[in-house]
Amino acid sequence: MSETPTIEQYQKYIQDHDFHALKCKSCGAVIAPPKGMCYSCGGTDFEWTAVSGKGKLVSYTVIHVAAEEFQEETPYFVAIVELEEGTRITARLLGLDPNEPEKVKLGIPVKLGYETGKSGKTYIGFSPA
Amino acid sequence: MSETPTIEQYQKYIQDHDFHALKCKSCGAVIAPPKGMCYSCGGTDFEWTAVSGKGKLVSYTVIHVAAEEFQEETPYFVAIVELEEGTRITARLLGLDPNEPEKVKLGIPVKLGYETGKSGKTYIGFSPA
Amino acid sequence: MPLRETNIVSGAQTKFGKLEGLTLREIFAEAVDKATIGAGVPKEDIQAAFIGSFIPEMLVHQGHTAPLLADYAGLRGLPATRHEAACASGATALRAGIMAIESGLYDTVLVAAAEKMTSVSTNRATEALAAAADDEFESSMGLTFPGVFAIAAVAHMQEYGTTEEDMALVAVKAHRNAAKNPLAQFQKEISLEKAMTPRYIAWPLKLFDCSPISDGAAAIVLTNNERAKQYTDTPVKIVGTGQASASMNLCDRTSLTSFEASVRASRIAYDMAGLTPKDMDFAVVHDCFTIAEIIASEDIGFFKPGAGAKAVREGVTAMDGDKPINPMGGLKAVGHPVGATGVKQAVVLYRELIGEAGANQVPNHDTALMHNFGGTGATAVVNIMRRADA
Amino acid sequence: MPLRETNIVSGAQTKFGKLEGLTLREIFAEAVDKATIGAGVPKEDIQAAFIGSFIPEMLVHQGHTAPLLADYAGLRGLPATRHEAACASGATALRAGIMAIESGLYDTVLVAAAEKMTSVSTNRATEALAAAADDEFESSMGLTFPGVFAIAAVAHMQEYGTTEEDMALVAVKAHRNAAKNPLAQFQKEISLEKAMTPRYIAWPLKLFDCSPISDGAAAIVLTNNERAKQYTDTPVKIVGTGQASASMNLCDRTSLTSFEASVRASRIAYDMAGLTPKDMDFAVVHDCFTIAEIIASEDIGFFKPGAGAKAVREGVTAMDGDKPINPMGGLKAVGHPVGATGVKQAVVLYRELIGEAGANQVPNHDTALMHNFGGTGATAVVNIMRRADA
Ligand SMILES: [Zn+2]
Ligand SMILES: [Zn+2]
Repeated sequence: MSETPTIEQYQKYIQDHDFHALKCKSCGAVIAPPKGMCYSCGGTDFEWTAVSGKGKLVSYTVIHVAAEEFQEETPYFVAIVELEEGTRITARLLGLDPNEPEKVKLGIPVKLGYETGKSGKTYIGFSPA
Repeated sequence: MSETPTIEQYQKYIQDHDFHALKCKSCGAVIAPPKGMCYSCGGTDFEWTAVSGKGKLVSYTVIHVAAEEFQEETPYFVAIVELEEGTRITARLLGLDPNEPEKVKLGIPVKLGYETGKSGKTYIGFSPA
Repeated sequence: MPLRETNIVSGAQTKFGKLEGLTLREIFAEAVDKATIGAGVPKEDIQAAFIGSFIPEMLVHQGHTAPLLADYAGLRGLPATRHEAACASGATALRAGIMAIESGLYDTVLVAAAEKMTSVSTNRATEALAAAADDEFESSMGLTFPGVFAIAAVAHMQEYGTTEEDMALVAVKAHRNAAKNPLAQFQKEISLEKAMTPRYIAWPLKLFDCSPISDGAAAIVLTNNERAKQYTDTPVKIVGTGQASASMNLCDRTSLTSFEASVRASRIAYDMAGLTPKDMDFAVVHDCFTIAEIIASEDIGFFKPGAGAKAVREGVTAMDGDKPINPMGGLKAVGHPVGATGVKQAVVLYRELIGEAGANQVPNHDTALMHNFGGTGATAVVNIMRRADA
Repeated sequence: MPLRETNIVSGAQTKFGKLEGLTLREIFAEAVDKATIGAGVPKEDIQAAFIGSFIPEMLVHQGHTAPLLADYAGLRGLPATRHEAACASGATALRAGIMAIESGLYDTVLVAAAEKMTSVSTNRATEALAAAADDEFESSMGLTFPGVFAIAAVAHMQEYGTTEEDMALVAVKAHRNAAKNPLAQFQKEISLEKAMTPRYIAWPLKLFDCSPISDGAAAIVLTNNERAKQYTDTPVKIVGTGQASASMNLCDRTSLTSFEASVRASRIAYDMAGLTPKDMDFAVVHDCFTIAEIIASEDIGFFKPGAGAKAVREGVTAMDGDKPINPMGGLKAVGHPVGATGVKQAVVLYRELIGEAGANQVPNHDTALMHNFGGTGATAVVNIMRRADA
């Protein structure tokens, strides 16, 4: 059991600033966030894999009205990024001004980083590469 | 709308130490807690009615493990009481020792009162008549 | 093969909006009373109740809602089950009712749904709604419900040139239709300028792109062919039904400019009904956000991918257009008591199809489609309905 | 008329208990994998998923759970709906699956259920469970879930002379059976003395009268007659199903010593199956509390009102008795991940009926009954199952 990737460990890697994705043992597909079954081949055996951290910006928003826990952090970017390895993840956008969202261009290359919110929680983030 | 009995008003009556039940305008059945339809005749028109406050103890328990909000009040009695008017309600039991629950007898006459919990909320309660 | 046995014989909704001083069960009972005793269907004829509600646990601290609501509404003892699929809760309850009738297990059933949202703060409601997204991978990083649709909007704008003004025009149309609907939360037209007020909820979505927080309930009665005529001369048949899901995470979807579950659910419903988008006289779609109506109008095949905004601009989806969409005002202006919406959509179809939609009556009303979706499109339900005499 | 088309062709559960380090979706996927690929049913054959879960909103802050769970378990895109009826959530999902098959809309469906309870404190879990009672009129005055059953116990003791020791004997039997069940939360026998330890939860119910807080999931596959044989030589037919409700408030019930919804649901199921309690070889009943098993054994007609305690004392309900009840250990000792329980009960019936219950196998196993109820008896579901070759 202990080698099987779990969601708990996935989240812990992020908190430790050491992002890992799952890799399907059958077909090699890189998957994040975790799934119980590989979309590509139906496999259910996974292992951890590091990623290059390179990706491109697919889409994004700027949150102004949030759940209580996050209201203090507004406005903030949330984006979808496609990693070089093919999988897409939801993350914060870093190093850009949330008050000028229209200046952000889709498709720009981004690189993986981390941001610690006012709540003390660490999020994955991407900044322009 | 304002004369139609509402649950909000039912609860308010209790907070004001002025318990009222619903009375079916079609058949006269006394109903508490509120229902949208009379069990006896299917009527849906109700008005408020005062009750004598006399009843008898149908069954009870003593709560030791409660939701957080109530844990401080444990141990406390919760009972089902049948009012003289025929309807049964859930209420606290007052004036009895929750550490000696086996001494309480089912069927004893009880009379309506109120108790204010540590939370500041007022409950309907019944004590031996 | 079209569904054989399912008829709607009555449908009603409460007013939507802030229903001050009324609890969930009282609102629910009002809709049930209107759709049963108020419509000539005795409550004793109802054999089972299928109930939609999204998140009463967090909004009014109540689970196990089906027997509670059924009992309060005078349906004591019946099998009563709650169905939850976020904003599609109502339509999944409806599908359970359809299967109950088609299976022959029941002759006459109630499908009803309710939500009480205005008793908590906006932030708390936002938090409750966020439970419709993926808590581990979306909500936990502060992504909100409007935020997900904003991400889809940005992708749609980039790919097809849809503009903030196009979205605002959806809101203008919604308010125009709702202005004539006495059960709507907002009964006032708004100008394009007002709809464009830059009060961002999740950029580029502004206040007027978002459906409001509402209380409300709706109910319909379904019965089989044998019984339908005893309640009405104009039953409405549900001829096709489709449901599909998609990954909860938007990031796992193939496309951001189309909701794949909507496409799949509508294809299944059309196939079952043996009909095509051309056969639809109008549609009620899930416009929780203005962009959602534009995308839905494409996903259900009314317009080609990317052509939804143009259809709005040209008035094709207006009440007097070729393909009216949300003729009574949609979620945007009528209100969106989340779990109740799917059943309310069925009520709208029913009233329009039988020609009793009053000032909101569409001219052609033989056949129509409802599209309800849950959360950020992870659940979609499409039903196709037809007047029995059409 | 008995149900015609519904066959169970596989069934599996995870271990129940504190499943450390695993989230709701991971537990769910484990049960699904065991019941599909692990049992020779390809996931591609599954056409829809009916999912039970009671209160993930409060326990893991997640609503809209059906597509989330289905997607994680590799069932992407399928219609996936969540069914909620407190502790009967699992059985209401099962009934939705039954209607899906009987309606002919689907050939093969998955019914699965899961709950993750141990990630919150006991008080918080108590609060979540209290959402199964009436918030306005019961929970809001501090009545708890065990408290309601305690009130029923006091009435039963008064009316029929049932004793605290009788209740404790139910716990002793549960632990004795579970000791042989490797998937049980507690796999250790307990003495009568230990079961009588006066640690009151809600007097007169003590710690050992109560089912524990658990994590777990269960899944079964239903298919129609045409397809059943392609998966197994020994399908189990669901021949009767009944569901009923009662008022949520205990105070509104006619009787405190019997749960009227259980009586009504079992009567409907027996009538549909054309069978009587005498025809049942064993039963799995909802023993959330020891008194609940005693009352259920009367409500399903195995024993006369008031005779349930005597049956326990005399060993009639033991594994080697005339009418074994909860032969694998029940909720009490196997665990009670609330929403999952109803589906787990179906798994137990399936395994016992096909003779694959291992050390927990009952000797006679042609026909059996499952009884699942929700909250404090406001929902009850009874299903009667029979080996297809019996
Ligand atoms: Zn693979
Ligand atoms: Zn009356």
